[in-house]
Amino acid sequence: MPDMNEDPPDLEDALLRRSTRTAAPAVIRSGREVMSVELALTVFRQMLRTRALEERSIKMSKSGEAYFWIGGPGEEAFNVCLGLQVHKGRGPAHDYLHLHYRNAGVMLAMGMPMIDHTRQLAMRATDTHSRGRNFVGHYSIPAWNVVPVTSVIEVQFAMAPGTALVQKRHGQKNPLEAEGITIVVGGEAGTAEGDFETCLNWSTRPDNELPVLMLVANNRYGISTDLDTVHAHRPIADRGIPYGVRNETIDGNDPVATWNAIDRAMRYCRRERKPFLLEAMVSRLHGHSSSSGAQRNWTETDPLATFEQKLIDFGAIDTATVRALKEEAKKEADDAVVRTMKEAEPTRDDVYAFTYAPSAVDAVYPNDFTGLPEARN
Amino acid sequence: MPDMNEDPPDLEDALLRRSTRTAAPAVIRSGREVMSVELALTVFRQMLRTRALEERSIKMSKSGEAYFWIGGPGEEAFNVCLGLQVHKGRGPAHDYLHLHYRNAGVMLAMGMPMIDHTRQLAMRATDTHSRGRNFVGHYSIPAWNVVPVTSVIEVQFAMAPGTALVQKRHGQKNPLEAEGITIVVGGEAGTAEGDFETCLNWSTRPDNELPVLMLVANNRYGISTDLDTVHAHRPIADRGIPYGVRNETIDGNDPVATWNAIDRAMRYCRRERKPFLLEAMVSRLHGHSSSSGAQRNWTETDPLATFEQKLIDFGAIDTATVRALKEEAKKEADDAVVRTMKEAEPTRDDVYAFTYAPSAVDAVYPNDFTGLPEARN
Amino acid sequence: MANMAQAVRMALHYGEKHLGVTDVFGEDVGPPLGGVFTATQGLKTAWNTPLGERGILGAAMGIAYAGGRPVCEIQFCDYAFNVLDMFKIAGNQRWVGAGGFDMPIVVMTPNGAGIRGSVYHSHSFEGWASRLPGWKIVMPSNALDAYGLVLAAIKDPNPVLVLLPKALLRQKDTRLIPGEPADADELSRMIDAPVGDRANWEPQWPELEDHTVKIGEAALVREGTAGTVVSYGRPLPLCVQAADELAREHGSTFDVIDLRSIFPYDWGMISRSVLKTGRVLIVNEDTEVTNFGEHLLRRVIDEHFYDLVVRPRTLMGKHVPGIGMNQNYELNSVPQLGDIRAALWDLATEAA
Amino acid sequence: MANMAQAVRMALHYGEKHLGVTDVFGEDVGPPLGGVFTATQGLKTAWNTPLGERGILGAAMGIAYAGGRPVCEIQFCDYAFNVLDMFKIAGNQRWVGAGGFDMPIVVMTPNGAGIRGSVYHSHSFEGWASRLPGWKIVMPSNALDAYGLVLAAIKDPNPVLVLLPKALLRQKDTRLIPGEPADADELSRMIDAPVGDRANWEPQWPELEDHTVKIGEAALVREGTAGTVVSYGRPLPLCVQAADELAREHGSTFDVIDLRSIFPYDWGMISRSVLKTGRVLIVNEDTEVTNFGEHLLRRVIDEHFYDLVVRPRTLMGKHVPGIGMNQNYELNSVPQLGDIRAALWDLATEAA
Ligand SMILES: Cc1ncc(C[n+]2csc(CCOP(=O)(O)OP(=O)(O)O)c2C)c(N)n1
Ligand SMILES: Cc1ncc(C[n+]2csc(CCOP(=O)(O)OP(=O)(O)O)c2C)c(N)n1
Ligand SMILES: [Mg+2]
Ligand SMILES: [Mg+2]
Repeated sequence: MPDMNEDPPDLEDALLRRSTRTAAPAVIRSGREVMSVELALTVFRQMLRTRALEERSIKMSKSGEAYFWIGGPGEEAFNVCLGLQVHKGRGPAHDYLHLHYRNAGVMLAMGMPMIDHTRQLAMRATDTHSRGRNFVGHYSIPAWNVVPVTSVIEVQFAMAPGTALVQKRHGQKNPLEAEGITIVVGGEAGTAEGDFETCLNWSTRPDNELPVLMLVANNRYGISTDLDTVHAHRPIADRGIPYGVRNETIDGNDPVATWNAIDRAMRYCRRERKPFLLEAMVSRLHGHSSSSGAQRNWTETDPLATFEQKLIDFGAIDTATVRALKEEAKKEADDAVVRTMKEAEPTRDDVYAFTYAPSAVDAVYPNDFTGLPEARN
Repeated sequence: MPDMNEDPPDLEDALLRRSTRTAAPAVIRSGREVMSVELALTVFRQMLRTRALEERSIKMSKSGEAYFWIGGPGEEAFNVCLGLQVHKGRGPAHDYLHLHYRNAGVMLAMGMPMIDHTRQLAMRATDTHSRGRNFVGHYSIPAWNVVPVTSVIEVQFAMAPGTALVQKRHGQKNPLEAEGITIVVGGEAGTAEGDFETCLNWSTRPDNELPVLMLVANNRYGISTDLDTVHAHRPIADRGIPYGVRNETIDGNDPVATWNAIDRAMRYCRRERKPFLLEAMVSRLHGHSSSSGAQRNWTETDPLATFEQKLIDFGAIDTATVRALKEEAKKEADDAVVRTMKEAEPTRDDVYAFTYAPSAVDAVYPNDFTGLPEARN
Repeated sequence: MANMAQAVRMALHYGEKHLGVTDVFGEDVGPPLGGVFTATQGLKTAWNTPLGERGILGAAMGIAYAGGRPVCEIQFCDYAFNVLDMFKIAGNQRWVGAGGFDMPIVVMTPNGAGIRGSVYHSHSFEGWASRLPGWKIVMPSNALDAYGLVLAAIKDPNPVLVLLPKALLRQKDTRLIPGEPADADELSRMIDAPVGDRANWEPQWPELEDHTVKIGEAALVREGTAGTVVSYGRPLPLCVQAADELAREHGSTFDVIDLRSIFPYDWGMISRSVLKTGRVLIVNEDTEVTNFGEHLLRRVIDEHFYDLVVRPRTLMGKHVPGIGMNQNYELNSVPQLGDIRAALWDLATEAA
Repeated sequence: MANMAQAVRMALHYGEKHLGVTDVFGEDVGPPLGGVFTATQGLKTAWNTPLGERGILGAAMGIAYAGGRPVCEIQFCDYAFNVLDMFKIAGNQRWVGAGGFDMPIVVMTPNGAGIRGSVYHSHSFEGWASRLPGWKIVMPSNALDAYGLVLAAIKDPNPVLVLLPKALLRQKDTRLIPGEPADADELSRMIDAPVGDRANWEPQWPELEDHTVKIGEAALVREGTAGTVVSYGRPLPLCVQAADELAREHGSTFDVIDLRSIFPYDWGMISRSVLKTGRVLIVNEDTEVTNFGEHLLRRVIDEHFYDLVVRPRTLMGKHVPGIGMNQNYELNSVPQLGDIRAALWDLATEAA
């Protein structure tokens, strides 16, 4: 699969690829939730790829190929199930994504090549998200409505109602394009910032409810701070109650439960044009970031390992295939890094670039920022 | 009652004063809530005084004796029932008050002389709250733990957990002084600011619940904006649910209901050392402020008029006494204004005063701010 | 003849009609009030928000990301201080995001003292705003410029902050906005909401025309030789008055520069004037420690130190925690006509 | 021999033990981490807060109102911009409230670039902070001063902001804090939390003594005649290094002033030095538009314009939306040793 890097994942492809298995069951179960084996294998493959990329990323930060690492090992199930269900595209007919800094899995599942991630991590001039300016995982993809991720916790929740408002109106005027929603993702600790509440309030104005899917990836920690020590022992999902916002808390380490919960929540937002608050309990397998060492924490549930075991138990995959897929993913990540490290870094000439969009009504900066105003006439 | 201005209200005094009535009933009822007639008359008298002061204040802003007016006509029942139940004093054994700008009734009920209000309104140097610097109703009374009211909406809710934390600890160390609570008051529109949520969150940290009485005076408007147009049609009190904070919504125009609800809520905070969220539906009888004209709005329920009628209906008071009390209150307010207007205004010499407290470790400003740093040695 | 609030309103109407403005919003911006200074009365796309500056700026950013053209208001600049992080992000997202997304938002907010607004309706914001790279910041001193700068702000695809001097919002201009009826009363009948019930009121907009004041272009409102005064916003008319008085009474004339844009500023005009006069006074009402006027002074020192014939001056607000309600506070902490006149006279008469 | 983070920690311990500090708190300030820079490890009163800067500053203000002595942390100054309104209130409440309540709070926050922190761990805050009347703002450039300034901040009954240069937090001082063991390894064994499980760890505090650096007192760290350099925080050691190099290589000596307090600043020391040398360079890493260094320059112009023998200079960070992650951004937007050295040389050698 040499094209895996560039091509968006394709459900039907995956179906075909797996349909040669004869003895495999038709569905994977988790409690009352069900997922087709074909889909499960697609999810699994994307989770593997995500994990491979994250592990290679951590290595980069330790080897000196990069400096700072932050990401989402432990959130693969959640991220992949989300990414595969996004209505991808540009403009209000498609979904807007206001992401957190642990969403590599969302992007890979949507079809972003790994190198778009490693370029940012290695601070290359070719980094399309930030031209080597921002931390890794701080994506910006206009073609897919992925608005720039910022390190400032929770502000994305204050912006989300804005994109959703335009989407709602767009759908009212264009009934055939009325399913675009706004997806906003954050951690659980961040919900203590007022912006989380702002999102709930602004998405529920009477007669102006907005299609916002609010997602909280609850890994139970903000850096070193245990949620149980700073927050009442109640689900974050309860925060929807005072606004009448539908909500649910799920096991985000279980791809079957997660897929279905996201599917239901998305359908509700798409059709009802109203908000939904979904809290996913997830793991944090390598601590907060490279600042805290990024060592593997073996006490946390590994969603990838448990899903692998489940697929094997169900007879949906065998260990040899798993091994091959892992090798493949690892190679894909290695290749991306090798290519990345050959690319140019930004230079002194880049310092001011992209500050301003060209403007016909600006006498001083008609094109871009060029340093302090100068006498020019 | 020439001393009314200076003396704190005294329940037993009121009891005595009224005890000559022979035919009066023992209690006033409102649904299942009950209040003694003696207390009802005390509340009524303070409501009358508050109304008289507010009406005189509006007149000041229109006559040129003052400029800007803002206040609480329509909130008298709520404010007086609150003020009479405060544990007044200095330091963590007593209640802390983080007030809104419509709480003249709280202060009068606590015993503040009217002139302390009119001095601020008339921007006199004798204004102890702000030396003629701040809008009226922006009280600051160290002796009663009334921390400075600020015009910035909702910030008091972010500060309240701080005073409550000290009170909780103080009570743990001094069991005889373990009933001081923090009272924080705001309008309903302001609850859209994140600080309201901060208060809920910070008051419910596990094993660190704090004795904060959160009060929302819901007059259904933020300046011109109807709550129903910007907020889901649910009680503000519901905001307590996600944190397990006890909460109630009451008719703040009904002194009987209000007194009892505040009593219950306060007792809970005092004894359990935990937060309570109480929402009181109130009226806004003169619009937002003098900026919006301060004209009387006759469509809103007048808590004073309805209580007056109720007391008369119950035979607890007669119209002649009501008239006399009104005259008395009006005169008290007039006298305060007359005295106020004779007092000095701040001068240019006051501009910097009180910026800094004296500090032994400051080489430049050992006493107070004296303009930009100068060469002094 | 429109006042500045009417001018802003007309510009926003022009924006809705011709420039694709999709949303005008903020606290009390929509019906029935149409803004605490009436600047948004009768606008088709105006709506009221919950009370929250973070929601306002956040929504504006989201609307812009999704292709809308929002104009939002912070009711008073005094209440912008809980959302400076989002101002920063609105300003830096394009740079950080390698130019992926534009951020065509306009934020309007009343600025400065002069309306007896006490501590929280008297702040100046330009010093803070000028520290926000990626933003453009404008501040008109008259209604016609307000119209022209709001149009520029709407047209510019970058975040633009329009600071409206509170004390000048009700000042009538002597000039007409293109399309405005010559009779001020007629204008008022057409576009001012009636007192009382407004439920069925609709404005009658005049056929307005384009009039854009380019960002970064100052106006030389008086010409002279005795010195250069650089100002903007509320003190600008006072500078003009002081200069006119000194011209009339003493024959000392001044270049009076209305900067109009705080950032980018018209360095060319300042530079030429300083070269000509060798004497410069910078006037604003913001607090004096780390004041934008000090930046301008630094530019003057950087580039014209040896061209100056006397010490260059600044006249700014005092470093105080606030403007007090009693007028004696404001009179003694914000530059007044007399202060400006004295400073100008001093500048012009100091021996070279 | 302590590094700056250890010095701050020891000062806070001294504060808990001798000065009545009741609370040291913020995001990740308490156990197990003890602060992202270890500055609060092992402290008796340290606790973790919910993630919210408004809650942190609000709680500090409330604690102070109720008689506590709080020290709180904003994890990075980059995250202080959602709570500037409350900073303003903490600074103005005493003035507005006619002196009724003091506000004895200390806010600590890491400041500036130099740790490869990308856009949101590289901000400079002193320009913003200096616009907050009612606050005192200090910024040490070495561990001993950090100890002394934190003690002053705790003792001062007014709000004090302690800006800690991120890039210097791990720098060891050559001098000892009074009471500190002479052996740095011993200190580390005593007060640095172990890697791994810390549940049962307790620090062993040395018997520390008072050492207070008064607010508003700068330090003259080098004396010379060729010019005056005014700086503070992270660039200060670079200024010293540049001055030492020029002294060694060219015999040009400089007064190097470590301001230490941003507000109030030691105008006396600056003034005396400028009078002596007639040449001045002001250096900091904050963005250059409306920069606190421009305020200092304005004071120099106000009072010493005619004493200057050459154009006074500033060397500041570029006006950019952020410091980019790739080092080429920081190297080209924040003053580096070479830039400082060149500016000093230029200052010293310009013909009078
Ligand atoms: C406004 C703000 N305050 C503080 C920080 C520093 N910080 C970065 S990540 C983090 C913890 C976030 O926890 P959570 O929201 O649970 O997300 P997680 O990292 O666990 O995914 C903090 C405090 C920040 N980035 N932004
Ligand atoms: C942070 C902030 N934003 C805006 C304002 C302007 N403002 C003053 S009062 C007010 C409405 C407040 O409504 P509510 O909280 O319901 O209180 P009420 O006046 O009705 O008692 C607004 C928007 C402010 N004072 N502070
Ligand atoms: Mg978390
Ligand atoms: Mg209200």
